[in-house]
Amino acid sequence: MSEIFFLTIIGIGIVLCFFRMLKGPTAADRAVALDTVTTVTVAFLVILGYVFKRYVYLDVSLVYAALMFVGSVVIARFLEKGI
Amino acid sequence: MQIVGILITGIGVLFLLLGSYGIVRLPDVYNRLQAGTKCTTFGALFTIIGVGIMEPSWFWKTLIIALFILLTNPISNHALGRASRKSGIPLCDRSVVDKASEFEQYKGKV
Amino acid sequence: MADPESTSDNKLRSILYMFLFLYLIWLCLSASLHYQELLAGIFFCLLLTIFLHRQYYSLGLPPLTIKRFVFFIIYLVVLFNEIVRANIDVAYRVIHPKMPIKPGIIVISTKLKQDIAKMILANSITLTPGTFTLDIIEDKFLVHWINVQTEDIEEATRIIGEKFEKYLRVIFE
Amino acid sequence: MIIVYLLVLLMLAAAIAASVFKDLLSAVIAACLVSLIAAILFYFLQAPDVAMAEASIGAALVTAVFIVAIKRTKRHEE
Repeated sequence: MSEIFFLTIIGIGIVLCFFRMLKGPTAADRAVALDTVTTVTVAFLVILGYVFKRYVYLDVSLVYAALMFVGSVVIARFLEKGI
Repeated sequence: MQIVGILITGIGVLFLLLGSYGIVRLPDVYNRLQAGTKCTTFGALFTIIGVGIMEPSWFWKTLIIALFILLTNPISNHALGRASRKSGIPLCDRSVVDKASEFEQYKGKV
Repeated sequence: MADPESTSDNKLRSILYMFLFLYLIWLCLSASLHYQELLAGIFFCLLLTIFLHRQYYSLGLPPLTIKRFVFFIIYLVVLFNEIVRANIDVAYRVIHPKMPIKPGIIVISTKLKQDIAKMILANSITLTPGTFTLDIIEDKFLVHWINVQTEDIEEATRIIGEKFEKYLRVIFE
Repeated sequence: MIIVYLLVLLMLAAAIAASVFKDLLSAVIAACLVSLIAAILFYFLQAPDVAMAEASIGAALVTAVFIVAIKRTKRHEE
């Protein structure tokens, strides 16, 4: 029962991040929103794996947590005019 | 054990929501980085460890996920902050002090 | 970096550290104590260590003693305590209707010499909400602070960096 | 179940935003979010292997390739 409650709260958080991504005046604001929404998504996937009761599903969030910062770093390098 | 896990997960979820709310509310890029990538680091850490406590056979793998988040999140935070300073985004008008120009002179001295 | 110690000693130490770190991650990932998994872990960790230890060789890690290990554990506890306490502070600032923030960019200095110690200090400052590191030149850090209490370099160093730096100085020197 | 409809709506919003933005960097960020939501939807449909591939390719690799392409041309669309 409580898992549904948690999932709803995290869903509201994802919607708020999307609002900043659509509105954000500069590209840096949008990149910050992307970085936040990936971290929130990792927590979302772990709770979802607990709802489905499958141990294998944790691998997806493991891959997310290890790889998603690459996108943020590449965008940051481009903003810095370096790549 | 179940109740402790639910409590810790609840604290983490609350901080995730607060971090997302801070993204919408705070005035400029640097303050959004403060709320957005650190309240969420803390919240995700607590959420994942809480799920590990609720299901004790998952504990070690959730520990590894939490370790990865703890290691990679400061790096992307630092990269985004440095990039937005180099690309010339100004501070908001409520700021008190800006010592970035004073910082640049250390580069020549060393 | 000119090293006073003999280089073969340093090389052996970097191999040992990297092997232990990889093997801990393997143990947590497999989460079983069956002998076949343990043997496969030793094999793959040795293979990775032999191919990759050159990048870790230049970090210049100090030798492992009991005192350093105990201080490292204390450092982790202090870091966790700071994260929890300061996170509640930032959450209070976000949900307060008037938003009592006073942001600004300041400079702090450090006495640490090694690159890896400076990296750990910068990441600790970033993880403590309210402050994050923007840039590093030699021994000066550029820090964004959400609630500026002082503009002086020494005063800001005492407030932000000192609580981590006194442990890191014991660990790395 | 309602959360799936919410995610589909968010995915549509991100896809429309990716085609509307004039700043190409923002468009790349929106496209990255589309693949992120797609990974969550695959997860809901009980296909964790597809979700893993979508996560690693769509989020990290495609972003890097698009950024290199923008670097070779211009950032703002006329």
